Amino acid sequence: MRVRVGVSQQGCLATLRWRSGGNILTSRIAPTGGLDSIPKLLARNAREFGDRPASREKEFGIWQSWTWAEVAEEVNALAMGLLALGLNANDHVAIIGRNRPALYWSMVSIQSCGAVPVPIYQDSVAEEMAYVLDHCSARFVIAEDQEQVDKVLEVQERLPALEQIIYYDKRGMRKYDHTAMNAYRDVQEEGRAGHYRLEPILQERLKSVNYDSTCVMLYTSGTTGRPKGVVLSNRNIIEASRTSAEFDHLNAGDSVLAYLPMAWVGDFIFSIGQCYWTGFCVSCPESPETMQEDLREIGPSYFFAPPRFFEGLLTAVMIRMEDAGPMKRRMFSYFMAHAKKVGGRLLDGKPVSLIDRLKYALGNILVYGPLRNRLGMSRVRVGYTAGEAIGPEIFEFYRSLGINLKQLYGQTEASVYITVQPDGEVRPDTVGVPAPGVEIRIGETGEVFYRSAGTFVEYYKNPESTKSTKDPEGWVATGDAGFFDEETGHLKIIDRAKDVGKMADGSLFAPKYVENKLKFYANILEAVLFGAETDKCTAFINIDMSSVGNWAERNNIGYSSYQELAGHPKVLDAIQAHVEEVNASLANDPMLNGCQIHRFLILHKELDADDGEMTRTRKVRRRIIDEKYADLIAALADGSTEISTTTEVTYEDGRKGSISATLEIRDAKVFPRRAEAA
Amino acid sequence: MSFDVGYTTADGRTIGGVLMEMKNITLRFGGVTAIKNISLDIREGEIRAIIGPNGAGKTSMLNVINGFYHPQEGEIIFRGEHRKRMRPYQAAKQGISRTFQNVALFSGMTTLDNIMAGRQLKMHKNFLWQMLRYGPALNEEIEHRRKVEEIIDFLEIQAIRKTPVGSLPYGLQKRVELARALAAEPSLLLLDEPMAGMNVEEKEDMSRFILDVNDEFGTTIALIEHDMGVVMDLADRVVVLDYGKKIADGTPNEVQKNQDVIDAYLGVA
Amino acid sequence: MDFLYSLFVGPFVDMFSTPDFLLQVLWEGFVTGTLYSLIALGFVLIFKASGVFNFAQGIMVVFSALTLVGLYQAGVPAYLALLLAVGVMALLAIGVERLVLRHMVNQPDIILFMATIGLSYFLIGLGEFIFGGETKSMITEQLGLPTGSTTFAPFGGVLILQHIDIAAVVIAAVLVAGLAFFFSKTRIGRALRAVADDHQAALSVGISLNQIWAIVWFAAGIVALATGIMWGARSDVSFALQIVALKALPVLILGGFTSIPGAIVGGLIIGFGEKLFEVYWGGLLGGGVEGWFAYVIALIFLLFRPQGLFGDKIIERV
Amino acid sequence: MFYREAGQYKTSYKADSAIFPILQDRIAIWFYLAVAFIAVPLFGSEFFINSMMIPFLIFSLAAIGLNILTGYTGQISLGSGAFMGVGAYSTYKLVTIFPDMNVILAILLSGFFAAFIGMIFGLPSLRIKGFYLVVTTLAAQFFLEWAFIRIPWLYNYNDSGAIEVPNRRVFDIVVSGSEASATTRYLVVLSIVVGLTWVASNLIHGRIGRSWMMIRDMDIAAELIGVRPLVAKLSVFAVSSFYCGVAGAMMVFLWLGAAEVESFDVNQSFLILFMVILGGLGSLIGSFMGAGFIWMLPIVIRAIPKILGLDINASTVEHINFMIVGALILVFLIVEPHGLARIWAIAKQKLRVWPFPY
Repeated sequence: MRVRVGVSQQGCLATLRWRSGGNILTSRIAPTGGLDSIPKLLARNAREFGDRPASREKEFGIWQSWTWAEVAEEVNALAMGLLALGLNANDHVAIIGRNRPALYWSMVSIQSCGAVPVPIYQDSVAEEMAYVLDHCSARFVIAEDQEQVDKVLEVQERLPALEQIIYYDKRGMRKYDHTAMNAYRDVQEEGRAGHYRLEPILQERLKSVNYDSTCVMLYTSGTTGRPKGVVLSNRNIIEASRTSAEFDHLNAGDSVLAYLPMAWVGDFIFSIGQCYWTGFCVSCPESPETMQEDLREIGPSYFFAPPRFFEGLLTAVMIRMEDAGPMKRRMFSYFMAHAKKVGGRLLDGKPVSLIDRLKYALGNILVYGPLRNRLGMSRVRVGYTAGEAIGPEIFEFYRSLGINLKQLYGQTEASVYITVQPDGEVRPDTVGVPAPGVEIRIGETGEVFYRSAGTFVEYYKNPESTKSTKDPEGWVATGDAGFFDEETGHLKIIDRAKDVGKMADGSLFAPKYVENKLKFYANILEAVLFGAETDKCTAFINIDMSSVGNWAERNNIGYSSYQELAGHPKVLDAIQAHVEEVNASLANDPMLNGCQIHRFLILHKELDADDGEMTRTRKVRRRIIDEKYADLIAALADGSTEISTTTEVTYEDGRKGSISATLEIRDAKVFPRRAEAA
Repeated sequence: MSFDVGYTTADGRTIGGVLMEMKNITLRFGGVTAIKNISLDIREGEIRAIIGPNGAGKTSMLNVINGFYHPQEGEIIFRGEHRKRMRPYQAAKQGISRTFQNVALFSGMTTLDNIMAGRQLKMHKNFLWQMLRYGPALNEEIEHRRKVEEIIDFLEIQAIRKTPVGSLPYGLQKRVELARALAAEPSLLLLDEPMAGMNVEEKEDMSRFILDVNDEFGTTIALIEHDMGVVMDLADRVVVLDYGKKIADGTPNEVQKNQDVIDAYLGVA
Repeated sequence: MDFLYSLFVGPFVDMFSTPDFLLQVLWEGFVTGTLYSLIALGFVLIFKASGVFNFAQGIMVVFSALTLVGLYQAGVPAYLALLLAVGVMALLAIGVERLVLRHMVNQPDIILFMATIGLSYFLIGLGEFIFGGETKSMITEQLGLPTGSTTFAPFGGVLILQHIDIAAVVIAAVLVAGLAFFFSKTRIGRALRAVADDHQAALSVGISLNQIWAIVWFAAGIVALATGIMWGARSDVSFALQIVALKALPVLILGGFTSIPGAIVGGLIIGFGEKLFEVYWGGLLGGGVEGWFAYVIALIFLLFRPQGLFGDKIIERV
Repeated sequence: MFYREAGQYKTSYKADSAIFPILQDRIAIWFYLAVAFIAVPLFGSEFFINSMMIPFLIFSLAAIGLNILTGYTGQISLGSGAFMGVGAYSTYKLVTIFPDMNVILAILLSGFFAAFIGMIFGLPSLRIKGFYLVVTTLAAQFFLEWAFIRIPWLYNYNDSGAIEVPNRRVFDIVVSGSEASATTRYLVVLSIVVGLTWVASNLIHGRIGRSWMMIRDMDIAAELIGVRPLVAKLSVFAVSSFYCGVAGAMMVFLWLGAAEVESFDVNQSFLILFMVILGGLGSLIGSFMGAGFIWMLPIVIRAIPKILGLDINASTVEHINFMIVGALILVFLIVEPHGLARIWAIAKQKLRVWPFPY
């Protein structure tokens, strides 16, 4: 079954236009003007936007700025300096550090020399760093400061290929042995001084850099096994950047804040790909701690953040508003309620009554505008979140304020873009339509496959993995299971493909998808879904003590422990309502309506890493749960309304004990499967 | 003990010749003698500690060095020049700057202004330009701001740049005070109990900064400190005072073994 | 030449050619000086116990006198009015402590000083609002104070001593003696001295700072009332007196802020000096030098001995 | 709430250390200036201009002068009234000795006389501080008051002992004396006050202003850093007295038209000190607020009974005014020692963080 789904108009057109271009991987010629590499884009920008700012960095109290012409000079100086140090074509050069303009420039310098930049996560421990440096046989390392240099030196003897360390920040570096170590600026000076000799060599090297030469190599963090080096060509990066920039109408007037790890593909696309393609300005914060403040100062027009960032920000907003006076609080909640009603619709350009518009305009003066300002998002024209599912409440909060937050779905191997939400078609529960130039098909197992101009070249020194991920026709397996929503034509991601099972009747069983839906409710901390290979789904619920406890206090419900609160009938009622809402929404889902929760119970204890029920990163250990709570799972399946159980627990001081409880099992309302009816 | 042309420290730094020499200094207030016939030298590039119990005359010693007190007897030779009775601002002009036991920041000003204040002596543009805050005066202001920002960066106090210092926690105030003293680009930096009242973590930070200052700028540092552990880690040479008299002078190791010191100070500490 | 003569020789010739007039001038200076001393005394009381530089002390003099006369004019018998005026000063002391001082603990001295200027303004406004702004005469006779004068004839000349002046000097002496007794012999007095030396120590004795403040302000109020009666009897009662009262400040500079003997000696020096200077040298400068003589003396004095006659040398520490 | 600072980032130290770094503040300042220079002369009544705006501006300037000394350098003075007098009398002498002299120039020149006298009386500040200094400034006050009465040369031996302002033209427009229109005088006063405020702000934000504040906050540390007390203190006395002097000269020449020594007595000094305290020590904007407040208060107090239809005599109003001012000083010192300027700053901060409480 090979289904290509591209229902939305835009997605359809994009795909069609793309297909008329012929074979994806080979026949596409470079875009206009021979702009077939990042160094060439730099040359164009220096020519056309010479006086416009290209990079900014908050340093020494102000936003130090460099124009495109200056950036070109810096990049070339470093490139020549690297040549003087003996950098060969096709060498790998690792870059380690936080977001700083000079480090971004160095990636372009490296490519100009025909070598390959390999940005590395700056928070990796020396061990991980050693693996990556060794795997790509990096000859040169460009490190930001003493801390990173120390990490490299720590594993130096395991890296026979390593020859030179170049550091940017001179602080504390004076007493180091400098026989194989140079300061970034000194290298640049070397390059400038040797300008007459080195310039021709650089020009020669630049000639060999083309659409199919490697632009960057990025190591995927990889949940299993060793990291893999994803080789991305100029074609991948430039095509992905070009189409996405056109999709969101990005231009030289935009501005972004680069604060996400440089080794992450998204940052490379935003801060180098799209930046060099469109010529917009990239600003780097003073330090990770001042990011919020710097965000507010810069006020970017194009912004990206993972869901946890938006979640944290929303919590901070709510906490601060708690301290406001009663009048202000009332005003805030009044206008936020109104925004919830019409804000999203206004943003989508849907009809809204005049009165509501006026009320929203007033709210914009009193609340939304100032709030956007305080969050540093007054000028955000396009905002994205991706990586994991975002809670609909959180997502809609930002949209109702008038911030055009959207979702996208992507991978390193795709040069980010697989699907993306077009303006006016934004939903909290989908990841959008195929990005321009991307073809998508859903495999028999529900796994999502794609191919596009952004599809990676190969995994470095790992032909096996390359082969198993990318087939000869260029289709890449994402490892994620998903389906296209028939109504909207948007892709919905369910879970990792290997975690998705089948119900007895053959319909999909996607526990994580359903659990996430439950966890979006503030009252629910954890949920565990059961039902693979059976005919009815059931669930364990952990309530969120802070949220439910708060609710209990406000409603004068006394309790002394988690267990007592969890067993309270009113709490059960509230949770049941949540479960039923989830069921209702699942019922609308043709693929997943089999996962509706028929029966549930609220666990008498919180799932705990100390008891081995979760990993330290708070992921549920399904196997352990299956064993430990077999009696409860059985009771959920057999239709009993009550179950008494005893569970062993580990206290914080390491002592063991046990708790017993009688748990009420509730039946939740399930809804007719709409797709079946159709 | 005396060195003619410097020495090499345990961690391999080369210490230069004598920067400041005090010979037979005696200081009296009315009938009280605060310092009795003390001689001591400070060498270029070294970290020199002055220790002793309360009331031993340590702070008076610093006050003599930077011209705040005028000793009745003895002479002071700074950079080979015999120093006459001088006012504190003249000492500042010669490149001596200091911090204080009880933080003496300008509490109504921001961190930035406090550190800018440290560059007072390096700014010269006249009243007329200052009135217009234009041209040379503004350029001078900007040029010095740039230098001050380097110090802010060095001491990692970016986040409090525009905070009035009065509202800062004590540890940070001490750091700002160090920044202000550094802003003068001193050739001799006097630190009066730089770590008093700090917690362990703050002490570690401050120690690191002091070492970094000495290392990066080659600044000669004379410091008073109570925490013996800190002194032993930081100082190249230590002088021990007791009741206004010098009872020992030497490397930390030598001083630690000195019986007089053990009796007077270490024993009770 | 003439000028030098009239500066250095003339005045002394005048003095010794009419010694009776010199005595008269000295007496005037002595009485004025006594009154300056009394104002300064009220000031020292407050400064010693609370560290407040009470600019309003001069105004309190006028305010208390105005209250006394105002009450009498409203039909209250003289002695009852005196008693009520004492009560008003007590209320004022409690009010100042409750409404002002209590809320200004730990404020810089200079802020407290400015507060007392504010207090001055308030008292002026209040006094005039209640009793009217016009000049009043002191109820000297009604209070049983002596009037009239006695004439002596020393050196064959004339020396006239007003009885009220004599009374003023006596009352001043009694007040000073009384205060000295109060401070050295009574429990509260000793507590006050303890406060002056060490606030913590006073607290540990079990005396509340607030009470002490109220007491010293009250004591200063009594001194102010006495001064006001005397001064009012010699001239009139109006707020124009405040300018004269301000002269307590130079007196304090001479005597030191914390010394009671200093206040007395300083007052007398200013009193004598001012009269002598005005009478014998004033003509040279066109007269009216009494207005600034005290200040200029204080200024010159400050340049040479900033700690005052009886203060200790200040050693600055860092 | 009206502040939208996102996106207002500084790429140079010049922009970062601007007096008004926030765009909205710059807009507001230009707006106020436009109102003052255009709207007030066009629409303001004679009474409003002559009895409210002109004295408000003049007192603001005097308050700035005292604020530089007291608020920025911590040297308290009760002699500002007398220094205003120095300005007034020296302008009078200048325009009578040089009848052709531009009166505006004379006013500014007289500021230098005041500065000189101020420096002389500032000399004791090198050795003494705090309350002691108060006494020396009082010495200046009483000595100068005496001089204004007893040196007849200063008032050209007039029988009245008062100085009277002759009509003087600048560029053919009468700017001083009885023939000068209120609007003309207002515009001259406004220009001088705006110009000198700008200069004061420049001084305060630069090296010299910092040296003053260093003396204020910690004089010993200041000296150990390299501030020469002599230079810093004498310069601040000179600048402060210059401002008071110019204010005094304008008071007589561009507002009252004639003056006697009472205009410069110790009560005037108190009044200006109150403006500084209420407005806010160490704030230029506060000086304007304080001057406006203290000057407008009696006008308001006088107006209220009229509005209520009550008949209260003038002296009672005066007494009430005294009480209110005195009580306000106390309230402010207790509740907000930094005066109206701090209240304004807090309100502004609230607007900046809106809708958050902090």
